[in-house]
Amino acid sequence: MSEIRPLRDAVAELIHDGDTVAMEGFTHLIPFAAAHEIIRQRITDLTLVRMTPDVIYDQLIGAGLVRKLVFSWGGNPGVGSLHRFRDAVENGWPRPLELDEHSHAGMANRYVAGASGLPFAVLRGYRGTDLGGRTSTVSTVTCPFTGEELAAVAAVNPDVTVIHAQQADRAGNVRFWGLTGVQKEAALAAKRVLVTVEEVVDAFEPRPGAVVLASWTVDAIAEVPGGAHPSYAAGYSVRDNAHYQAWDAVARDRDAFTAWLDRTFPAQREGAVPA
Amino acid sequence: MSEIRPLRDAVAELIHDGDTVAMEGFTHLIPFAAAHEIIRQRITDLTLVRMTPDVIYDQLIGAGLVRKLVFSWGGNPGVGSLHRFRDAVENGWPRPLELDEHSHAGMANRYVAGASGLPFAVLRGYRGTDLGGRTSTVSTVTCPFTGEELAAVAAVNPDVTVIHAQQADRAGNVRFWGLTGVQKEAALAAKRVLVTVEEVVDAFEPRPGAVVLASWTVDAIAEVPGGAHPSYAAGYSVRDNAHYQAWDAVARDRDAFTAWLDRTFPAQREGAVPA
Amino acid sequence: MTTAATAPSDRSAAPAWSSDELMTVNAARALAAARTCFVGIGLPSTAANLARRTANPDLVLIYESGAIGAKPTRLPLSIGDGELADTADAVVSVPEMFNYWLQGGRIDVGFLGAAQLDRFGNINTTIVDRGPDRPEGRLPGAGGAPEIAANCGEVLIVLRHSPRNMVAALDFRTSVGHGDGVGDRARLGLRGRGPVAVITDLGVLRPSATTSELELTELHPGVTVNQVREATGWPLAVAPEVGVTEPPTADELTALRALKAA
Amino acid sequence: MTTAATAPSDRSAAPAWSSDELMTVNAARALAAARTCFVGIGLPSTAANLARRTANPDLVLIYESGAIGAKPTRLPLSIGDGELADTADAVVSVPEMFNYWLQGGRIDVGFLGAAQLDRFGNINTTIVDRGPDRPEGRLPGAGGAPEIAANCGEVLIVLRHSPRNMVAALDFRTSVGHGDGVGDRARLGLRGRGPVAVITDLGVLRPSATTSELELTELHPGVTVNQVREATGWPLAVAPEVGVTEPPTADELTALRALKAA
Repeated sequence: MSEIRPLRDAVAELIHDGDTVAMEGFTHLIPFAAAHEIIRQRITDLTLVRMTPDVIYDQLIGAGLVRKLVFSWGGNPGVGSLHRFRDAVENGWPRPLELDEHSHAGMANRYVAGASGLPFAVLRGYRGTDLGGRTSTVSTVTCPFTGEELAAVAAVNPDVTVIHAQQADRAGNVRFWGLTGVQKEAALAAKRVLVTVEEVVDAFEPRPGAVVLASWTVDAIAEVPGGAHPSYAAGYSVRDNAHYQAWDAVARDRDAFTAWLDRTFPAQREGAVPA
Repeated sequence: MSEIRPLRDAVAELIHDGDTVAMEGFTHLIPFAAAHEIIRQRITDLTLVRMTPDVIYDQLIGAGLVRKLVFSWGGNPGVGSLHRFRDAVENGWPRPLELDEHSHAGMANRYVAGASGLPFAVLRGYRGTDLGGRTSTVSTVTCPFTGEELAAVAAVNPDVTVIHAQQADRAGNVRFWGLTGVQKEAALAAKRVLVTVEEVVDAFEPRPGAVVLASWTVDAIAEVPGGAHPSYAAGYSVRDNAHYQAWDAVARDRDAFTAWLDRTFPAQREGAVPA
Repeated sequence: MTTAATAPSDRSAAPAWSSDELMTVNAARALAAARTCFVGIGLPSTAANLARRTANPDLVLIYESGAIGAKPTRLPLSIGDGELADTADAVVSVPEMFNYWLQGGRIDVGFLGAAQLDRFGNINTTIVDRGPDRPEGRLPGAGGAPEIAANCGEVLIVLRHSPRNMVAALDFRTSVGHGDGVGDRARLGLRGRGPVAVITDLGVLRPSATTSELELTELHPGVTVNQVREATGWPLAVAPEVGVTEPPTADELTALRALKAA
Repeated sequence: MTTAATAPSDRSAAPAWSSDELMTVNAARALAAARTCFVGIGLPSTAANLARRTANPDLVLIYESGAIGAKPTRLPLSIGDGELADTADAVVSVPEMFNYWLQGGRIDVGFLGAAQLDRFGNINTTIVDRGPDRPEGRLPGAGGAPEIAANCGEVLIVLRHSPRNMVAALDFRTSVGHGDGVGDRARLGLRGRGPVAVITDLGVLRPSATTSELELTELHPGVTVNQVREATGWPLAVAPEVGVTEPPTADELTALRALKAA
């Protein structure tokens, strides 16, 4: 049964060093505030799972908290590269980054299998590509009816899934709408679920296209207005495309990134001597 | 691209003798009017697919139009037996009825596989039961990652799927809400799709929980207000439970059923001598 | 339980409750500790709705038609009545219900009826031998039961006690209880604990911890062990200590009767 | 095409269009007969949105973020901008998009970009050899491309022509075009026809019916075969007859520029 509580406490209780964490939201509703709280608390050695690592994981990777990345498309959407991701993969800075790399269809089905209590999912994918040669989580199965060979992907079951939603009600039910992505599957696949929300309302008004997660499927809810910025929450904000574009310059350079980190999370460097 | 047309023409064009036809709707939105049009046109030798055959298929079976039934629960919900179904299976009246019998989970996943362009689906089911011994559409697959053995069910891809929806718009998009069952999957699994609707509207108003089928996924739409009776269309009607209860007496007796058939579809018996 | 004594002591009047009411009230009580219940139609639905009005107001009712957290004001006739969707916390598609919710292992208690039950709690709802002419008399079939029995945390079964229902050998095994005995569920890869109680109009049977065979553990008030033996189609195991269920309380009976009248 | 002649004849002025505009306009034209298009972000999205404003107003745009029938009024920066959902006929989850819509074989045309392309239309968007220090220079990775390339009815590819992009051997095969040559798609069980055209800023390549190798079939106005050969990292096959694409019309240019300015 979900509890409504401060973000700091929820992150501290639910996310631990070494956890496998999925922070989902397909361009829309990306839980940036929760990721920043992870940086603030220096929770580390994480295996991060996300279809599109996006700027949110670029920041966590650059902060040195990530051991392994499970993903399917690692760019800054509409802008270009994720430079911190590239620097970690290509140069091991600030630490080496292990990859488990898939296609979108494969990742989506890995979450579906996880949410469905199955060890794997079947899809038409990967055939003829080099993707399967680099991961142990793609294999094949043969259809027992037609003899056709299809791709199999291993289920993903994160220790924790974190999502951002527009609303929770007082009973702790969660609701999000617009582009709803793979969040329902990511939440239902996880052992623990943390949801940040734009607001807590007394009761939900009818809302087309809304996905509801009943309170008994969620562990903690934190009210964090704007918690998806620079991503957005339909009905509350619009995507801050300028911020995404500006991130390119910040992330491209290690010094610029480190300065951003120091500026944004001063507490973690409090022991450092001022330059 | 869907066309809005009279039910008689749509049924005549889309449904043929010998077809495999799925008429879905999980208690809610059952397309009775379309089934009655099939009886009126004496389209026969059908293989009918439906999770819950319900009174709609009891009528088609009793009318002698059905060669084979693919299903998972053949009762009159909340009332008792489907007597025409039982009579066909137990006594071959009015003709023998071949069965392909599954569980709900299996049938739902057979539609999912059909909609997904896959030859089969995987589930945790059937293990230890006698169900698999009576059908060729259940088998097993072994997870390539864990070695666990799971059930596999063959995809269902009907020649035609028929559903009832609350609304179509002028562009031929279809929308239904409330308990939406397995209709999206049944429609997307089929080669041809016929939708009866309560009404055609100029444009859809926002509506929570609505499933939309784009016009290019539907072949024909027929405006048939009340076309789900004695099932119902949320927002337009309520389930006629009394009618379901009364059906028990009609269907229990061959003569009573035949009288109902004669009374309801007089044209098909027009050559008969009045009693 | 404070008011219950008034009823059974009034022996001169008609029985204060029916045997079906005894069964339903005890089935509802069995849901006192559950968070979520996957509800079949008929007796299970009546018992689960009664539980929400008595022993467990927060019980989350889940219907296979897609309604999660339904709060019907009257008993639905079918698992797809409109009120289930109108009062639900969430409505999902049927494939999602079976894959993400049931198979996903999210449901504490599955509540099933049965046409035939055997000593290991296996269920038949498919075909029954109706004699030489009709060796395969039809029942409705499996519905959601095989996967409810396989995937819920535990299973409650409610049915009327008779030698026709409680049989030595099923004519067809639709849903697995404890299979062929202890350890069989694990061998089959079934994840839930399986049937933990069979609640009938005569009493309650529970699987033995050592054999998984059902044994009589409780009688309803006024019922004898011999009555239960005679109504059971196999040589019934009886627990060393057989309890007696609490009589229905006035609150329980009032709630049940209101529910059925609505 | 009525107004096009005014532009190219005006040779004294600055070029009436850029090579990128040539590429985009021709990519949009390639969608004239499609009903549904699965749209990647960047050049494909620009071309598909231009097609909706020119050659094919009824074109159904499908974005992997879940928007079916999106009608954005301006070019989205990402595939998940809010306007895509706001203007869509239907919004579905990402798993549904990939399973029911793409894998279900419902999409006529998949529109892809590429970092590296080989002579059989295979695509690399994963890693590139950036020299001895960085043999595995990172690109964003696969995204939706492998299954778009496998499951759409046909595939259009749009990219800028250079020896760095059009390579003799991919550093990584992310998505399959025609594999190792004719018949390879069928052997791999890939259901769509694969790439039918590669539209660049210099011209158009199409697979040979006999070998599936890409050959130059059209040049953009003012471009020579030699220019294309020099910009191609393998010995380029040239069709027996090489056509010249129609210059952009004034309507096309106006629509494209309005789209990019919005």
